[in-house]
Amino acid sequence: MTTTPLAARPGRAWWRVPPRHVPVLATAALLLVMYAIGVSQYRAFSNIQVVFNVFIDNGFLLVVAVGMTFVILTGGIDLSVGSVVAMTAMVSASLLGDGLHPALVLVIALLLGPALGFAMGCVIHFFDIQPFIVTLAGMFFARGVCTWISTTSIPITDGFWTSAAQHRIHLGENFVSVGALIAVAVVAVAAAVLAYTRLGRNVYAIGGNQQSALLMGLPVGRTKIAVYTISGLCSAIGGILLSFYTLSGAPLIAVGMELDVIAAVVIGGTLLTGGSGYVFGTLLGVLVLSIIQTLITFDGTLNSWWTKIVIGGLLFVFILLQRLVGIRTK
Amino acid sequence: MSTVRARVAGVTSHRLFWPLVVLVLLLVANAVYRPSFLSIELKNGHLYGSLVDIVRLSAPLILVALGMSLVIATGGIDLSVGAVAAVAGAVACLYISEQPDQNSLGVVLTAVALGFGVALVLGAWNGILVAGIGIQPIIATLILMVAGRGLAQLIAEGQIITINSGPYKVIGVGHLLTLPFAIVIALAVTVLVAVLTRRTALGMIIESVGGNAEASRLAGIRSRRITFLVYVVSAACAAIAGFMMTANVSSADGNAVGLWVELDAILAVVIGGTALAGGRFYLGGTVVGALLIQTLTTSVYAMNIDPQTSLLFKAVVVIVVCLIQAPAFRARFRRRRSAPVTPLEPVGTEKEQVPA
Amino acid sequence: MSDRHPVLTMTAISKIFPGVRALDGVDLRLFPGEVHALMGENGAGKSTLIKVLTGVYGTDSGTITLDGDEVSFSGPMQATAAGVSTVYQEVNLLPNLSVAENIYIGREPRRLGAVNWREMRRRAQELLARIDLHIDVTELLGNYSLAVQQMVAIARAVDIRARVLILDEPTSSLDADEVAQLMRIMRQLRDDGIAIIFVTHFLDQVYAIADRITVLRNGRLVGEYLTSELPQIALVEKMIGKELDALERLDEATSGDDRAAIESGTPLVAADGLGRSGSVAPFSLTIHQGEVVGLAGLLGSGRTEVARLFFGADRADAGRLAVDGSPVTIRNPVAAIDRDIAFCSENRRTEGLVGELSVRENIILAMQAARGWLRPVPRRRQDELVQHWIKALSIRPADPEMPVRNLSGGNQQKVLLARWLITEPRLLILDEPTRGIDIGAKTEIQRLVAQLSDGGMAVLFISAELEEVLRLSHKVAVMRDRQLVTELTNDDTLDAARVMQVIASGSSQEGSVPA
Amino acid sequence: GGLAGCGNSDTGGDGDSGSSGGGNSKLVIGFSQVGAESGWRTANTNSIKESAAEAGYELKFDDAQGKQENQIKAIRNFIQQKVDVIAFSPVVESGWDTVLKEAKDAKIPVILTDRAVDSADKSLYKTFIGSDFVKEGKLAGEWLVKEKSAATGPVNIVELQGTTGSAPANDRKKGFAEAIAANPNLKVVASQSGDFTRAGGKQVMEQFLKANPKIDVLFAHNDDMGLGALEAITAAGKTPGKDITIITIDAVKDGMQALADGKFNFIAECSPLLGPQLMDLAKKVKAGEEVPARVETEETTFTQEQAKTALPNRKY
Ligand SMILES: Nc1ncnc2c1ncn2[C@@H]1O[C@H](COP(=O)(O)OP(=O)(O)OP(=O)(O)O)[C@@H](O)[C@H]1O
Ligand SMILES: Nc1ncnc2c1ncn2[C@@H]1O[C@H](COP(=O)(O)OP(=O)(O)OP(=O)(O)O)[C@@H](O)[C@H]1O
Ligand SMILES: [Mg+2]
Ligand SMILES: [Mg+2]
Repeated sequence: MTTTPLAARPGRAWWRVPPRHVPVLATAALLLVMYAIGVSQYRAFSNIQVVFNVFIDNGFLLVVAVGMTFVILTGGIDLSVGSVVAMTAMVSASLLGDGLHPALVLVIALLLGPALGFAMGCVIHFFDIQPFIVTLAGMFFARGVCTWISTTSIPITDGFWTSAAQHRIHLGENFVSVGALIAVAVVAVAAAVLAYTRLGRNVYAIGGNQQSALLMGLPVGRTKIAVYTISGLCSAIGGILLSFYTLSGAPLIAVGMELDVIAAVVIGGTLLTGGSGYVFGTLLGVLVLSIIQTLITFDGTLNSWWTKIVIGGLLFVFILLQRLVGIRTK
Repeated sequence: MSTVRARVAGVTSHRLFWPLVVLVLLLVANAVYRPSFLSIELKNGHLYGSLVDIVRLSAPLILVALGMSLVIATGGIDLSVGAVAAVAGAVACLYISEQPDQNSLGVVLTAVALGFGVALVLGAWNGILVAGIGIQPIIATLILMVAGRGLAQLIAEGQIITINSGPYKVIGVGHLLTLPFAIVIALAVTVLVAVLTRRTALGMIIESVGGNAEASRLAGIRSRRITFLVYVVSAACAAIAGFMMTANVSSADGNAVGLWVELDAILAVVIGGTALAGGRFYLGGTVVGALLIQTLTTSVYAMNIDPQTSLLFKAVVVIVVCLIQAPAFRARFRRRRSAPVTPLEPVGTEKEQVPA
Repeated sequence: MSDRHPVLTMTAISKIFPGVRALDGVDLRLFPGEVHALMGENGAGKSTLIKVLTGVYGTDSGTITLDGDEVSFSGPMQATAAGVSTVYQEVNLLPNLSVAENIYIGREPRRLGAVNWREMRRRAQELLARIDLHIDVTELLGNYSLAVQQMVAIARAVDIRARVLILDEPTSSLDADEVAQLMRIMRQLRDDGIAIIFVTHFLDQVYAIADRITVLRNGRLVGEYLTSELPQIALVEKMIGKELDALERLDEATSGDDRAAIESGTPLVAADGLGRSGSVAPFSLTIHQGEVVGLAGLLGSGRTEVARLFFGADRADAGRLAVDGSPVTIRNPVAAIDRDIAFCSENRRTEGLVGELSVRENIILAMQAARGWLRPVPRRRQDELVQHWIKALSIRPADPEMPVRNLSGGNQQKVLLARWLITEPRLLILDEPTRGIDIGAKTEIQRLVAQLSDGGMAVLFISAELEEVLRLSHKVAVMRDRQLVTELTNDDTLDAARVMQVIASGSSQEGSVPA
Repeated sequence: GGLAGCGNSDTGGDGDSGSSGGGNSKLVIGFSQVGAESGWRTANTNSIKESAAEAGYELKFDDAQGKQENQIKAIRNFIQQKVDVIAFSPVVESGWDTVLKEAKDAKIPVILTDRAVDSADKSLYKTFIGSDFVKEGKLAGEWLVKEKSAATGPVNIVELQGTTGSAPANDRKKGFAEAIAANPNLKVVASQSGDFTRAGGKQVMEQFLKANPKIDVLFAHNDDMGLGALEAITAAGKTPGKDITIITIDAVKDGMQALADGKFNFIAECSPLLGPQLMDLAKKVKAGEEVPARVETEETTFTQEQAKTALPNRKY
């Protein structure tokens, strides 16, 4: 009798997808469908370069979204990302304008974001204040720094920056930018960190149930501070990529980016309440947003307000299908 | 002596104490910068002064934030309020602008009803997505946040609809018994929502759904219906705010009406003590939060803070508010005081010692 | 024995929550190689003492020494690192992670700095196999029942191989088999010299394994005793602080009604081929007015699922349900409540209470839901009802405005019970209602069930304690592998051994059990 | 292309001369607009669309929703689609070099509209067509200097800026400040951002009025803020246009109406009607003709009298 298996489950065939992977796969499948629609409808959509452009044009978004994924996985939120991106670009541009060595500028710019993230993380953890409000203050602060530095955009003429911006890495007939490669690398590193390090696993644990994680003896505080620092770092990298991308720092750039980023993460299947999601999903989320944008540009007949309505509509259709596919396979 | 201290402790530990302190500090700072800031005069039978401005201007935010409080209490969030306000305002203004007699009360009432109706439909749409289909609230409402703006612009064809309607204007800038009408409306809606939630069981039921949706379902609460309802209420509040904002300037700008009001509203709710995770909500706190935010904005103008640095100023105040409000923060700066404890019933004093 | 040094001492520990003195000068000593039972009524302060020890709460006064050195842990992380491994009262694991991860998170096997998933799975599988838990360790923990989760939590704590192992009511959701497994493991660990603190409300278990007992009452220390020198009755008296006459005759509880009388007439609720694919096979079961039907079975045998189908918590996809003889479809809990069915779910934390709301609000929640939000229960009536049930079930602290999450586990369970009792249902489904409840309150609840059924209420009673089921039920339905295998009438011939046989063999035929 | 072949019959020969090889002889213009943040912008979009339709060109229109990233994306996509000419209104001045180089490599000529870019390499675009924000501010200031030349005491000016950090706000402020420097009596006593909206203008003006007992002049960076401020001024019991001189920029219809009604005193025009000029330039550029590096839109200024005569023919 003691051999009666406790809550034994029917054997699972090897080819069956674990249910928790279904949302991500559904998203990927839908993305392919959308791409196929684009190819069939629009001339030049089938060029591989279109795909590469998606990465070139969304590199910084992708990197920032990766950072946001960490935060959202713990059940938090970081509204400061857009402003930190702008601040990083602004600081880089102005320091470069002052003639500082690019390497030094790079270091300073890459330290600023994580420092702010670290500070926000500490406030959130030690004083037990809701992330929303803390990072909103961080958002005001970073944007304030931008306008405080300058109200006009500052062009970057530094040699290192321009070559990083304009260097093309050719793959056959097509090319990608340095920024795109960095973004892809960040995705890979982040995925590995989440899957294969204690930090990564603790992130999921906190998102699952912070109280339990604490009682299980996991370093909750450290991890929470870490994710905001990581998000700050990703925003800083995103800011650098953006400054490569635009070769300037502008005080009003990336306004409202936090919403795009959060949307990308959530569309990618990450639960806003934390504990479930993948960086790969976030990648898909960014691609979805981007492909919606691309479809609309290729169409080229929508006026301004129809653009918004169609974006909303496509988003809705996508989310609905994603949800339906998810339910069916469950 | 000790009762005085206990009473002081009771006041300072109240949720609203610290936000109110910051609010007062801001007002004092303004008064120091310009003593007439606090003065209120009666001009043409209307109250007139910066304080009145603050309350009047915060009226739309209070409305939006009230609806947002309920949504947040269920553990959701509504990003579409700004867009809904814009659509409602645009519908109303479009209708009025097309009538020959813009000053007729009937026209204005019809316009408001139309705008309100459209907003309810939009709220129901959000409700269906969240409660019916089960889409995460932030995404569900993001759809309308984007598309709704487009809708508002579509209605106005990208132009600013300017109207010239006395009765409609009253909603934004009229007066009732010397008080700005907007304040009266905000007050009325606040009271209505408070009565609706606190004099009935609705408030508790909302908090229950937000606190633990599954447990609530098993207790026989129609969780989905409640969730649906709060999005409709939120849209309704946003619509009234939209009327106010458009009436204020007698024009509907599909792009500018209610821009970023969702963030301000969420901030107001959170400052008021409601947790974003859902559960308990505090309408009074929300109102104070909204007043605080508007005071902050007005202070920037009144103290003529350089627009270049005004965001830094805001950041500092928000940080101060949230730090000072956090018990964990204050605990670090206060010596331990022994809390009043009701002694437990005594236990028999028998203590047997047993050799180990 | 006296030359041994305690591995852990806690001296004069006090802990004050706003308005409640949870601990007041409590001492505790723990020696290596002993099982030390920590006893007390609901709300006596057992869990609080444990949380103070591991640093979840700071103390207001008192000292703790570990191996003679004074320690003060800032949190469970430090405590674990210092060799104190704990299973807290409510299952505190991560439902969003796999079983394997729940066991190893924080101490994952690594290779070249990276988490070695394969190794982790292998070890988890092995570890669980040792306690006879054969489940898919890659599956999310949240997909398993509370009992499985409890076993996983125990496995995790045990595997840490600490010097001090603390188990706060680990057995409350386990059935006899699992309890036996746990006992075996505890003995093994004790023999290895590990010190174990064991909290339970099952006196039998205490006497089966504990070497020493510390009794708390109302946050104060009553005393420390050798198990061998403290008779059961004396222990209970020390726990509740008065002479006991109410407790002794539990067996009286079963009402001696005439079965024929009960079973005449149309059944109150009748399930005919009711089932849900993937959850429980179609079954038929009738419950009459005034009848207590017990559900027996092993963990995961599908008892909870049966209850959920009756209540509409899950939607049945086969069969019919009739109430008072007329067919009904119960799609959701609202429909069930409309038909006067109540369901007290087993997992109070996730499916029962709303932690943030007060005791009062939690108690009136179901009643209020049934009335609709427009008709609030008048405050006066709320206070009456709540006061009545707080007293009747001795919920402590008796403060109706206290957030329910601040109550001790047992008191939370009573709040949940009170919620359903005030709705005066005709069919009351109780899924593990006595879990985590102290012996006094348990008797009270059993008496209540008997009383209610005498008064005409039908009860579907699920409990891991077979004795309890037998004591209360008129009829026992036996579940096995998600099937209802048979119904047994609870007459004089039925005893626990017989039911176990059925559970084991899956048939009611006597003698078909292979020896 | 699903939407490419609108099947328009040939509308005269003027579009054909310079179009690229291949079967399709219709000129294809990719145009990336900033967004639709104001009535001015919508009028600008409409003008371009109408002119393109009139000229029989195919217009690929993209709305960047106020984001530079989106504009860069759109330009990349135009390059992919091998349009004949790319035109865009840059959201910000800097940051275009990379993508413009790509356009140049793809041999697609670029025309800037409305706002300039600050690229050092002027070969990246063919020409710029639009208004000069600095000049608009200057015109406003110069008018004021002339108007108040008789003033002996200090003249208190309040300024309603556009969105902080936006190019028109920066430039108009700059131009205005340069112009009024001519008379030391003219002093800006308060300057705040009203975000280019009526509500913003009103709210800021209310506080200006309370904080400054004596305001002589209001300079608003656009009509909308001025219109909002009007209400605040009226509510404060002052007469706009008399007690307070109001100068704005843009000359949209509502603003012109206010000017004609005597509520505003002066408007410097910033015309959104770039369409016809843009089409003309596009044709020339594609044909390889020389075009001036900078084409300024025909703009003027309006006083109250001029407004009365101009108002009836205002299109937007
Ligand atoms: N976080 C808290 N805030 C306020 N009071 C608390 C808190 N935690 C526990 N208490 C109170 O402390 C007392 C002791 O609770 P504790 O959980 O230690 O009891 P217990 O002995 O474990 O009971 P049970 O057997 O029911 O689990 C109770 O009165 C409880 O209400
Ligand atoms: N094959 C399975 N697939 C998914 N989940 C399973 C499976 N087997 C068991 N479980 C989980 O184990 C639980 C056991 O079922 P159930 O709770 O009905 O049994 P029970 O007899 O009430 O046991 P308990 O005493 O644990 O409550 C289910 O709720 C389910 O979550
Ligand atoms: Mg306990
Ligand atoms: Mg069960």
